[in-house]
Amino acid sequence: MDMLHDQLVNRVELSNISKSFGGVAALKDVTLKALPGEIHALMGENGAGKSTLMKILSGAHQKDGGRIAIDGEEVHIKNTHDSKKLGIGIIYQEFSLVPELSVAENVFLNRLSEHGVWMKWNSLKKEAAELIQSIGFNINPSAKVANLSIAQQQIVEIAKALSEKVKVLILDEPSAVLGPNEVQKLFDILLKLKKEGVTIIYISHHLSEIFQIADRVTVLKDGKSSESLNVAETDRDAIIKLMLGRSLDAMFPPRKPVIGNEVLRVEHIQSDKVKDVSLTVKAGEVLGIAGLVGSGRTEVVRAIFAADKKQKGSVFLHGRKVRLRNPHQAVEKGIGMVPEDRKQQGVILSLSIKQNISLANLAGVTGKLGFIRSNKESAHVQQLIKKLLIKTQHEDIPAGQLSGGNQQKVVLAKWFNRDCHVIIIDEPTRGVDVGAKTEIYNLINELAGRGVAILVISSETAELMGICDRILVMRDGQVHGELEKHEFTEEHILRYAIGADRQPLSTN
Amino acid sequence: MKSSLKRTIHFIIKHNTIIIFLLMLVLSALASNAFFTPNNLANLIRQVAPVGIISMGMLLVILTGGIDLSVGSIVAMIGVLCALFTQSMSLPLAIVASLLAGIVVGSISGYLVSVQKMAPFIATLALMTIVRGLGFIFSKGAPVMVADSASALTDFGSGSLLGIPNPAIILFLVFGITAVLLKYNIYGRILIAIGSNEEAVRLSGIKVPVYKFSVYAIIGGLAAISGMIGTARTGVGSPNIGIGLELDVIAAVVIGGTSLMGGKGSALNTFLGVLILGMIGNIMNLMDIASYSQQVIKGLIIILAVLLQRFQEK
Amino acid sequence: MKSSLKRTIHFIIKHNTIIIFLLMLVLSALASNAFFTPNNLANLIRQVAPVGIISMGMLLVILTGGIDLSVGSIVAMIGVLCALFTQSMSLPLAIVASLLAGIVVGSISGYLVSVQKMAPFIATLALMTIVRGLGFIFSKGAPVMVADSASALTDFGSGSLLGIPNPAIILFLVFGITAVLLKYNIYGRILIAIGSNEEAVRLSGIKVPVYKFSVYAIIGGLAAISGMIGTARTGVGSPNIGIGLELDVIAAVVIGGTSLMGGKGSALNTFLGVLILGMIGNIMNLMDIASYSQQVIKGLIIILAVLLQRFQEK
Amino acid sequence: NSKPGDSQNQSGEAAVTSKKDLSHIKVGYCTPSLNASFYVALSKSIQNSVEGYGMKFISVDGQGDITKQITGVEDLIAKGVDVLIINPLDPKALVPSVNAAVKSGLPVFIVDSYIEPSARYITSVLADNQGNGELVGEWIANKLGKTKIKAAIISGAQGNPVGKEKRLGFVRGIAETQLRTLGYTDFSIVSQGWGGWSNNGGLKAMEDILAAHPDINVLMAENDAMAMGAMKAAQEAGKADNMLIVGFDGQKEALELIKQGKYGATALNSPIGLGKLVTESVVKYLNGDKYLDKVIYTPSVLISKEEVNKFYDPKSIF
Ligand SMILES: Nc1ncnc2c1ncn2[C@@H]1O[C@H](COP(=O)(O)OP(=O)(O)OP(=O)(O)O)[C@@H](O)[C@H]1O
Ligand SMILES: Nc1ncnc2c1ncn2[C@@H]1O[C@H](COP(=O)(O)OP(=O)(O)OP(=O)(O)O)[C@@H](O)[C@H]1O
Ligand SMILES: [Mg+2]
Ligand SMILES: [Mg+2]
Repeated sequence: MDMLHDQLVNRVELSNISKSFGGVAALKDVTLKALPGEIHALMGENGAGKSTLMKILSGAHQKDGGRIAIDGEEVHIKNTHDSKKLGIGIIYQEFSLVPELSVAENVFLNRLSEHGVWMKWNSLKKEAAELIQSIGFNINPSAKVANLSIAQQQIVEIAKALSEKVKVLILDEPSAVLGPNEVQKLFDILLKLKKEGVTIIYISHHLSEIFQIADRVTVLKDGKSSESLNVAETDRDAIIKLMLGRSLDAMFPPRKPVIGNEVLRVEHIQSDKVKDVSLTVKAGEVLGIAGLVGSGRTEVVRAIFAADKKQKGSVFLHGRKVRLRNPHQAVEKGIGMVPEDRKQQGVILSLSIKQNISLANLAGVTGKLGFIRSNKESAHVQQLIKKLLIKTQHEDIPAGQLSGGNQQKVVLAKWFNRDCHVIIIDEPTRGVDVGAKTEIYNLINELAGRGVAILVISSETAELMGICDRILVMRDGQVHGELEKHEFTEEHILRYAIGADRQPLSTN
Repeated sequence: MKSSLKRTIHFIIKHNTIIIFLLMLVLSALASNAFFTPNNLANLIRQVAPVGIISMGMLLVILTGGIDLSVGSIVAMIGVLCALFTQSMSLPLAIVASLLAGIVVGSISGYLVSVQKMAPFIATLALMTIVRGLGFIFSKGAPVMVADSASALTDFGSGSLLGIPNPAIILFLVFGITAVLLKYNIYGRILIAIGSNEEAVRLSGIKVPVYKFSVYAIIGGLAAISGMIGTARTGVGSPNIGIGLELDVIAAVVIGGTSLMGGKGSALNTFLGVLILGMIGNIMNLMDIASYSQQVIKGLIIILAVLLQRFQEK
Repeated sequence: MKSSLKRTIHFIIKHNTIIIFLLMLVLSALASNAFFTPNNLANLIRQVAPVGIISMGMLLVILTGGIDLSVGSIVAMIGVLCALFTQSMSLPLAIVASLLAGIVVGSISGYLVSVQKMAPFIATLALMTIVRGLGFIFSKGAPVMVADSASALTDFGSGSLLGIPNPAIILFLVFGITAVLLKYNIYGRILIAIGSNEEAVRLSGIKVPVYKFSVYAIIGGLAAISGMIGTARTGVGSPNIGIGLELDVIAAVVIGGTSLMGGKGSALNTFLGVLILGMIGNIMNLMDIASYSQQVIKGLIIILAVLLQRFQEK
Repeated sequence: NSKPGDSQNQSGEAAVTSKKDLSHIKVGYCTPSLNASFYVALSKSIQNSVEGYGMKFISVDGQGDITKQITGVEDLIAKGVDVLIINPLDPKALVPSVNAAVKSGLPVFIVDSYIEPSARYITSVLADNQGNGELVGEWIANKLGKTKIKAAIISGAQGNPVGKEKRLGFVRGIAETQLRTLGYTDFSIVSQGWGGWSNNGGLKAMEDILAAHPDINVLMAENDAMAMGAMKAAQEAGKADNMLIVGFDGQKEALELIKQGKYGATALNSPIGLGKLVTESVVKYLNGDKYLDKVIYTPSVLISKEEVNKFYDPKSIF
């Protein structure tokens, strides 16, 4: 490989790239080189600059300094149009689909205007269907993207990126919203493209994926890049050390559960996507819900929290039936929820860290007539920032300036700030780097230690096995299995999640 | 057979503006014998033409997530300019010049919104004031007569083809073009896409500012056409017409189920919205409802229509 | 010493509406000798009072991402009602009843927006029409005289305290309360949060509909106060005042740097926006600029002010 | 052409009686707007007179917009009225509507405003606005004698032809009177404000006028409402005593102020008289009188403190 590397011309060569946002340096002197037919992993903590670097390559951002060369020739990428002409395709970390358009239009959005002035609906749909099938999925090309599940949307993103002949394909955390099944199919596609000589830059926080598929890996830390390593010649610890600057003792902190009385009981809950789910959580217990994407886990907890209207079923707190009509009532009764979509539902990006953290417990920071007791609030929030190790200079900085992992900690801090009996955490570490993950697990442990009943949803089976005392497995809006700690294995969970007859994703 | 029935039902639910429209139609017919006379129907369609023509432009603007408050003023200013132009140039030239003037005004809004990234509400609000003032300045405050040499214009304004008043024919044309554009043309699809997720469209390499600019230029042109029709009908260009017209146009678009957030809306429903609004006024006049009560009832019907729209979302 | 200079500069950049304000002040003083006379300044502040009082409510509404187009109509209707009430009840009762009526109208908008989830633009547009019609119905189209027994009202309207006209004192009060509310009270913070990310606020267990409802009720009350001031000043309640007032109010708020998307805005800047807008009109009147040109210049200054605001974002 | 002052009487009783039974007749009236009390009173007055003759009255509102007024006329025709009375917002724009109505066999009457002669209407009934303006100007010039006149004008709306007539008449009245009594003219009009015909608008306009021109001694407003608003502003500024305020219309509130000596004078432009007069013309026409004057003026009358008791009626609708 190295020999090859010396002889071949790099497909992508980013040298000494720098970029800052309003005086804050996101990238300083970053270098990355990748060969044709190489799968190159890009890793780093939240906020290390991975997405920024890729956006520079795709023309969504402009670099401040440095040099980009494609196939050995220096190029100037001023906008997304330029990068497309150079054969660079990208799947962004945030969805870049148009919800009100059909799947077919989204797949060909980049080339819509090349098709001429008039829509050729029939051929457009046919081509889209063929393309999606060729990558192993089945989605109705006439469906509106707004009506698709998140996983299906990601597949549309992939199809969109593959709709053009690309020399370079960038994938920014594509697996975060895919189930194991879909991830496997994605890897099959990537390997096929690799054989065709396409260069793939793959961003992920999942180390296992890197070892499964990547040839080489570059790590970003504090806006600087490491040497590229051959994956075959390195190991987890080495990469983690490059990312964090230290090694990680154990991914999952040990925990000695002290389980008390039942706190939350849900009976026969039903909503749009949920068909009859019952569960109980006890004080100090961490209950996990596993399942494939689209199995209805989020809908279950949203119905409990009264964020969505439930159609049937009852909720009991400490054995007593409660009627919850909206999240306000749920919070009043001592339930807290960290939602799955951090940016849309969790943090308020334009508000300060302090204001975000206070939001769930405003009574705690106000005096008479709702006037804010500023000193008390600051002191309180500073304590939480210290305790949760949120990386920031000041509590008055807008939450939007934090990295994803730190934003997630802010949302957790919001509920830490209030005495809750039940805390629901939907995808606690989606898109969070390994270092921050461990810290979040510690926080969950601490909450449980205080006697809080905790309900965790995660798409990462390993995560659930590491932190939960009990795991429910959902499929098609129902609970299909319950596992005690000693029964935890990946296989076990997957078997329940997939069911006897596995079915491909489809719209109807 | 069965599937066609199903499709019909689906169609009606999706376009439930049609239900409101049919309801209004039945109510109107019951309320006044004068309603279903050819004469009154011709009146109705002629009366809604200015709002209708502009509403198609407003639909495009709103689809991109924008709004245009300046159209009423453009109608007035172009009405004045058109009359003035007939006094100094040939009619075809006067028409072209008026149309261009409308497009120029629209383009200024378009520039402020797309390049300067001003909020459409405030950019077009400022232009509403400016253009209204210009209309008064050009006309010296008094209505301007169309030159006698341009009698073809006034003939056109009061004329009709196969019983359909000419302004209505223009309305049908504009409606047809918009409907086709939105359904079968790339341009329309991109507008919807911009209103739905502007950033995604930008990242796809589509020049979003060009499209946003274009919708304001178009609505400027359509407002100019409406202004000319007004002058053609009355024979004078008056600087104080069209006050509040923008609100009628927006109300019509929204009654047609278009979301003010952008990305969602259809030409057919907008057209029905225009007719519904026009019918409200027409039937109340026919029923001798006092002018003040008319305002109250009109407001109530707008609220009702929008509340009914909400079923569509299900 | 240095840090205080730095802070001043930072303050000015953040509140760059101040710069525009000072600029306007200097220009006004240069343009007319009459500007800096106590008499004219009293005029100015008295004239901006109605817009200013309502603008504080509009700020709250816009902070939550809403808008209220009905305020001009509320001013007129309450002006009429207040005059009518003085004819049949004691003055204090008449004032309370008028205030309540304004709050009720605002609450209807609030209900439509927060519970029925109607777009604020269209809900308040419908109410604008309805309330205007009601004003005419209540007054039978003619101005209503304040009863002689309620001369305290008209005395208040034309009176002043320590040289400050009474309407201006109310404006200062409303401004002060709003500023404190937004800066030091949890209510203001929640409004800003709602405007920034409504769903996140809802999921934090805050009753979003209650807050959204409240801002419309407040602006209804403030519009009622403005309406009463109008009646107090002229001694009659006219149903045809306040047409287009909502646009002036919104323009003032936006000139004050408030984002129409919600979540961003300050009371001080809004207040300055009100003064800027008022000065534009005042100084042009002092300079005897023709009314037509005034409209053009006003529109241009709005555009300019908003473009200047953009530096603030940097 | 009937001269101002020589035609109908102002008293309440109907001067014309109908020989025919008119109870099946529907009279349609299109008002320019109902946003001003003058128009409201005019509409009410026409209604009262029309119904007084046993005819049916139907009205539509032009909402201050020519195109809406045209719409309104169309709706009236669709409803099958027998007679049309129009108060046109614009002298030219309504010509096609009028002619279309005439073509379909409807007699059209014009009230309060002008319309082009090319419109084939039966007759138009209006106040002699220029004559009224002259009366007001004459009164001012006589009142101030040798004192230099420094006047400000508050106009209603831009482009309004009635307002233009009034102010031109005002200027003519002053000039003519000064020339007659002094042999020279000595007046200046230092400012024109805009008051939108309303009380409130007059108040605002006056505030700005007084700030820029604190030394004016005459204020002419194109209607009473604006004049009364301006009076408030003058009072607040402490200038009301050194100033003559004049207006138009003869609204009862203005007459009361004239009685109290706070308000100089107003020229009568009574919506009540207009309404009666136009209805009488309609009745004459329907009774077969085909030779009505093309233009009928209401009498021009100046009302100052001396005459006010003759005209003041606290129960009047205007
Ligand atoms: N548009 C922007 N404006 C200001 N700062 C930005 C912007 N985009 C990114 N940043 C900042 O640049 C830094 C790098 O962000 P980037 O999104 O590239 O990180 P990342 O490595 O992709 O993190 P993650 O793993 O969370 O996706 C962060 O500090 C981020 O806050
Ligand atoms: N925006 C949406 N509109 C309509 N249906 C949706 C939407 N989002 C999700 N769904 C549907 O709801 C169901 C569950 O959604 P979702 O994918 O969020 O499940 P989940 O089990 O919570 O998975 P994950 O938490 O991994 O996203 C799916 O069947 C999906 O089709
Ligand atoms: Mg990233
Ligand atoms: Mg989920």
